[in-house]
Amino acid sequence: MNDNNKSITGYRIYFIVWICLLILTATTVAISNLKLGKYGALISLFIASIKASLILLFFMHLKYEGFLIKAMLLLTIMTIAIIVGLTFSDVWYRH
Amino acid sequence: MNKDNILEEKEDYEGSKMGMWLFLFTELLLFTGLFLLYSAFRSRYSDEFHTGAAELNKTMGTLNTVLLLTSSLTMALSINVIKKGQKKLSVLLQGLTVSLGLLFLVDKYFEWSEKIRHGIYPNSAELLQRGKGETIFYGLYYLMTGLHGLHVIAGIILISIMIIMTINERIHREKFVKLENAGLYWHLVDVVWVFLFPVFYLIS
Amino acid sequence: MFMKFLYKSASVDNVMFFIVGISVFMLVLVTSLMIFFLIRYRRKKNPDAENIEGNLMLEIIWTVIPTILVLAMFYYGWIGFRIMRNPPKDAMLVKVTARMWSWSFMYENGQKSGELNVPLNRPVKLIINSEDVLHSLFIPAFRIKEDAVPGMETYLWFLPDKTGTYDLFCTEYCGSGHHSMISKVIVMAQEDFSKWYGEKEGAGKAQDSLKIMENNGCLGCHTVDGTKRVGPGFKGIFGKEAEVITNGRERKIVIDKEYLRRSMLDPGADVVKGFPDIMPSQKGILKDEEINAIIEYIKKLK
Amino acid sequence: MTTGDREKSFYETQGRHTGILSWVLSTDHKRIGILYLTAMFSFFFVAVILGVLMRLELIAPGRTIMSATTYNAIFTVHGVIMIFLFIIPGIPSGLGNFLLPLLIGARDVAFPRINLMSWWFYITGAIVILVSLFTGGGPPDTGWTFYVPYSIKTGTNVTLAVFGVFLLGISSTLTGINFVTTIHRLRAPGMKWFRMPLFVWSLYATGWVQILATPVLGLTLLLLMSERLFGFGLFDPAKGGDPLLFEHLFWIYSHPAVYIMILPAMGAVTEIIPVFARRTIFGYKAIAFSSLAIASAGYLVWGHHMFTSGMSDIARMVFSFLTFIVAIPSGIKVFNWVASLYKGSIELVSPLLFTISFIFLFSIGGLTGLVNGALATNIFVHGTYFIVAHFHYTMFGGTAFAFFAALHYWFPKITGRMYREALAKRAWVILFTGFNVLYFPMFILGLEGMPRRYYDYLPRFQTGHFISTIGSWILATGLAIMFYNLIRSIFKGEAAGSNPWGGTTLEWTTSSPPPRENFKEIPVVTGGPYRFGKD
Ligand code: HEA
Ligand code: HEA
Ligand code: HEC
Ligand code: CUA
Ligand SMILES: [Cu+2]
Repeated sequence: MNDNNKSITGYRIYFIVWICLLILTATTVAISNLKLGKYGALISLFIASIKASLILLFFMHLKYEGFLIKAMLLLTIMTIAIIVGLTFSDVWYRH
Repeated sequence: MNKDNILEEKEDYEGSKMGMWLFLFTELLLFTGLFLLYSAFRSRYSDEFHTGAAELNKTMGTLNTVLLLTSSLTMALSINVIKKGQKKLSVLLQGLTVSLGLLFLVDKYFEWSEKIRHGIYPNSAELLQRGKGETIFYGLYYLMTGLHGLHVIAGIILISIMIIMTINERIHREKFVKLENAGLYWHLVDVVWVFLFPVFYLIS
Repeated sequence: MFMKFLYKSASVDNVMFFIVGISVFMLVLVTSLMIFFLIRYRRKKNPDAENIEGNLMLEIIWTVIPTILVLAMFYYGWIGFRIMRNPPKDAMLVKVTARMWSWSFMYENGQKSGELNVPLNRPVKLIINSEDVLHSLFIPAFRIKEDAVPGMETYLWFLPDKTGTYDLFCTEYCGSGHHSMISKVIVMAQEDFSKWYGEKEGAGKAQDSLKIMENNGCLGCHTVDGTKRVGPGFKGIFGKEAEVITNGRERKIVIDKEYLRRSMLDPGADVVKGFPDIMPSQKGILKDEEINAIIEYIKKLK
Repeated sequence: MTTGDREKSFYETQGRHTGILSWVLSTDHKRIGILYLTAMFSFFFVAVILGVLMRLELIAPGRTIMSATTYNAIFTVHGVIMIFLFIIPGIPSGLGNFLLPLLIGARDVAFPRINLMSWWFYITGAIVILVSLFTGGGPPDTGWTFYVPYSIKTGTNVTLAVFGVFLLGISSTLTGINFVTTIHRLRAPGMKWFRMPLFVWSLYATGWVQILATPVLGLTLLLLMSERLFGFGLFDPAKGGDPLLFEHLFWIYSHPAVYIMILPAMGAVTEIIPVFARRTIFGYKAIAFSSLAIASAGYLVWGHHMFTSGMSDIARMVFSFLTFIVAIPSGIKVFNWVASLYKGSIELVSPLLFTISFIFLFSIGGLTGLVNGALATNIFVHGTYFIVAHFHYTMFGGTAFAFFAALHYWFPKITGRMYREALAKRAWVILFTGFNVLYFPMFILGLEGMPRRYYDYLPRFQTGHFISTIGSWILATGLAIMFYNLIRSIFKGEAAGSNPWGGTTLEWTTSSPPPRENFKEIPVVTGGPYRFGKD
């Protein structure tokens, strides 16, 4: 098992990611206080996606994974998008 | 030598991780169902969802976010550390993760019990009297944070087992895929929370 | 103004013939080829097989042709469906209420009936709702169907273009009486219909209590002869003591006017022991006089 | 059996435990496969009896042998057992478990202990469902679809039954994870993706459906349970909920689930055809890709179960369109199977007989699926016996016939013995006849307007119901003969040798029954799976 250790991520990057996450949290809370209405929700979801990606990429080492796992994750996300999208073809257009 | 065991002994590092990821995907889809319901109802009762969200305690929600994010950090570090053979430090970091998880639950407990004290719980008279949108909002609130809470509990148990295994040297610098997998699980719980937080606390 | 015999149902039938026609052709093709190969290339006759790995041309053919066929099927199905979803403006409106296990049809003048009476050649639009669980209104003769969903209005329309009596079924499972949630569509000549319509109009108020219960579906679950169905029988219950479950706790009450009224308006408040809490609330459905009439009626049932 | 130095089969290698424990605690994929098969057929037997009872009740209008409540409970339990306990775990968990590692030249699946765990989830779920029949408010009476609000309101024991199904869902998910990982990680050296037997491809596609669809079912059932226990109101219109969302969630799983049922069945017959035609399969890649296509398109069409539910018209149109897309890869498979018989050297023995009838019956089921999928006609046939006929043709005529084909085909590998061919053929004739007599009249009944889930019916439907009931008896006879033949041969059949059919896939290179670790030495693969004759 020699090739396992290659994915040791530096301590520094972890702390940087952590601080970014905290900053993003603070930002999203601050923005929510501005009461931007509809856009507020979009912005906070956008920020949440960034946070989730940070966690996935660094804490969960996705950045260092092979193509396979990434492709699988993509498949999952696409499935989720399809499920949500098709359901909304009903929810939004019901008379 | 019992024959049953031969096959279990050899460990496939990539395989175990792939299995874990696949498992995480199932978790994602589990929560997808709930987020789907949330968004469908939100598009129907957007005003009520706003009033509902305004009543949730944003400070406590933020605190919980910070707790979980930090626990993710300690979890990630504990794996780094074990790869370098620093067993004690790893146990400490895992212990920290568990403690932060427990704090999260304590916070959640206060949040829920305050709501319940105000008569807001599923099917309560107070809630029904407030009307449909808020009934649904709080229904989803309890379901989604509840299911997430169950995952936090599961994660805490899992990591506690990892602590024991690390102490017993069943996880060590050469063999840590179990710890990594536990970590993946814990981070996923965090990812879910990252979405739950704005969706319930920040939309007012 | 509308065309021929069973206009809309004909459009469904055309789609059906189209799809079934193609399907039968495909089935016959596949099956006869299979049988032919089985016979022609049986081991006795053909001891040496030939390894054919595939043929791109064939793959393309049997991808493209079925694709065209199914797209045509989709298209015809959709066209037929569009007709079904666009009721003519002049359609007669009938409000349909589904409940365990009966139908109630309400006309524009407020008249209620347990059967659907419609005049010949006038399009009918049904606006469907449910009081309790899912049901589905199905009239095979006119090829139409739509679910009755509580808390949501759905609709259907059809053109009754031949007099007669047709079946009307519930096709969404709704409990033990699902199979008996059957009614009739009676298509009558315009004169007959006007007579029926006018006659009932005057009689609206003077309906007797039994009729009220029939029209509101009470008798789907209750009886007046003392036997139990899904709900308790009404015979001789007035003045008796009964065990009910209130907020999860058992208690004893005496059946009086107030209790009966509550049973109808808020059936979940006191649930008779041994019965499920499934009775639909009659709030906003039964008028006060009607409730009183029913209570009087139950009182007299000895 | 031949020589003394023959390797001990996995039956003779007990492992850590002895007696019954050597089975229920074994991590050997072959033992687990057999555990599944045994359990599954026991439940199948129960559900079959229920099916026959239903038919008996329906032989004439009015009450024949049972009350309406009993009838409703019976069709619910029949549906739940057939779907969740028999046909979904059927080929993947049962046969797949036994065969997957053998087919790819591995010693076991990737996670043997999780494999055992998923059997335990399966059996616990099954027991919970059985317990739910006799406790609480009696057997659930909602139909296998558990539609709200009825399933929330009814006093019967829905909560427990649903919990049982939830456990089965976990079992199915774990199997999916296990299989996907196994196929990625444990293929024998040299077995590239396009050298895998096509059964493995179909198991791979199925595995993904199990992973990505089953959790949604799990959630749906959790929600149903919590509605019953706490009354959140998400599906209760009085509290602002929406019953249609339940239907969406339910079918988001349950439509892909029908492809969990059919894909492995298609895979199994794809193994059988080349062996008895003595030639390679026609269009290997087309068949492999169509498995993936069916699996992925399967996610796009769930709304076709809701065309009359009050869903938006746009959604109905979209879903109808997408439904037709799934038909295309199924068609590709059918045509390639037929073409694989061309210029073969065909020996028509029982596995192939079942395979041919599978293609025929599945085509009928699938083609009537097109009638269901077109909007105008769906409005007419939804909720009638036409649907009942459609899904029995696909599930029983399709999956179960393929399953029977596979059982006959791999019987010598699993047991080391041979069944009686003549008897198998006779059973097939009766089964096939009975099947069509039983289910074909249902198409006609449906077109006449007979609604499904009806305990009683109008006298004008009687002829069809009567013929159908007679059919159920013929079918029962056929099944009884078939099982008699198989069960008897487990003990009394002649020894079969390791490769009685002359198969070319890896499972035939090891002894029958295989030894504990499948292969003395892991084989090295140098070419495609179906190489007969010259090359
Ligand atoms: C094994 C299970 C299985 C399979 C494989 C299928 C396959 C298909 N099903 Fe079926 N279905 C069920 C099991 C299955 N179904 C069940 C259990 C229900 C009812 C659930 C309930 O309500 O209780 C149901 C219900 C159901 C409905 C809902 C009906 C309703 O309630 O209103 C619809 C509607 O579109 C449908 C469509 C299809 C289609 C288009 C396919 C396609 O995948 C079929 C594709 C196959 C072919 C087309 C045949 C082979 C092809 C050829 C021979 C080539 C030539 C053909 C062409 C011209 C393309 N099915
Ligand atoms: C794989 C799936 C499967 C299978 C194989 C069957 C098999 C049968 N089903 Fe099916 N059925 C369903 C799945 C299945 N069913 C589902 C999902 C529903 C919907 C439920 C709902 O609406 O919710 C349904 C509904 C359904 C209905 C409609 C009920 C209604 O709407 O009112 C009917 C009615 O006739 C019926 C009949 C039968 C019959 C007679 C059989 C027969 O094939 C059984 C015949 C077999 C035998 C008689 C064999 C006897 C065998 C022996 C004696 C041999 C011994 C065996 C061993 C030793 C192991 N079923
Ligand atoms: C779906 C079935 C159903 C329908 C329709 C229904 N009921 Fe009921 N009813 C019940 C059940 C079950 C109970 C017993 C449980 C309860 O008290 O809620 C009941 C109880 C009652 C009681 C109390 C009886 C007692 O013994 O205490 C009265 C009065 C009553 N119903 C009147 C009516 C009237 C009037 C209607 C029609 C307008 C009606 N019900 C329609 C199912 C039904
Ligand atoms: Cu109403 Cu079925
Ligand atoms: Cu489907």
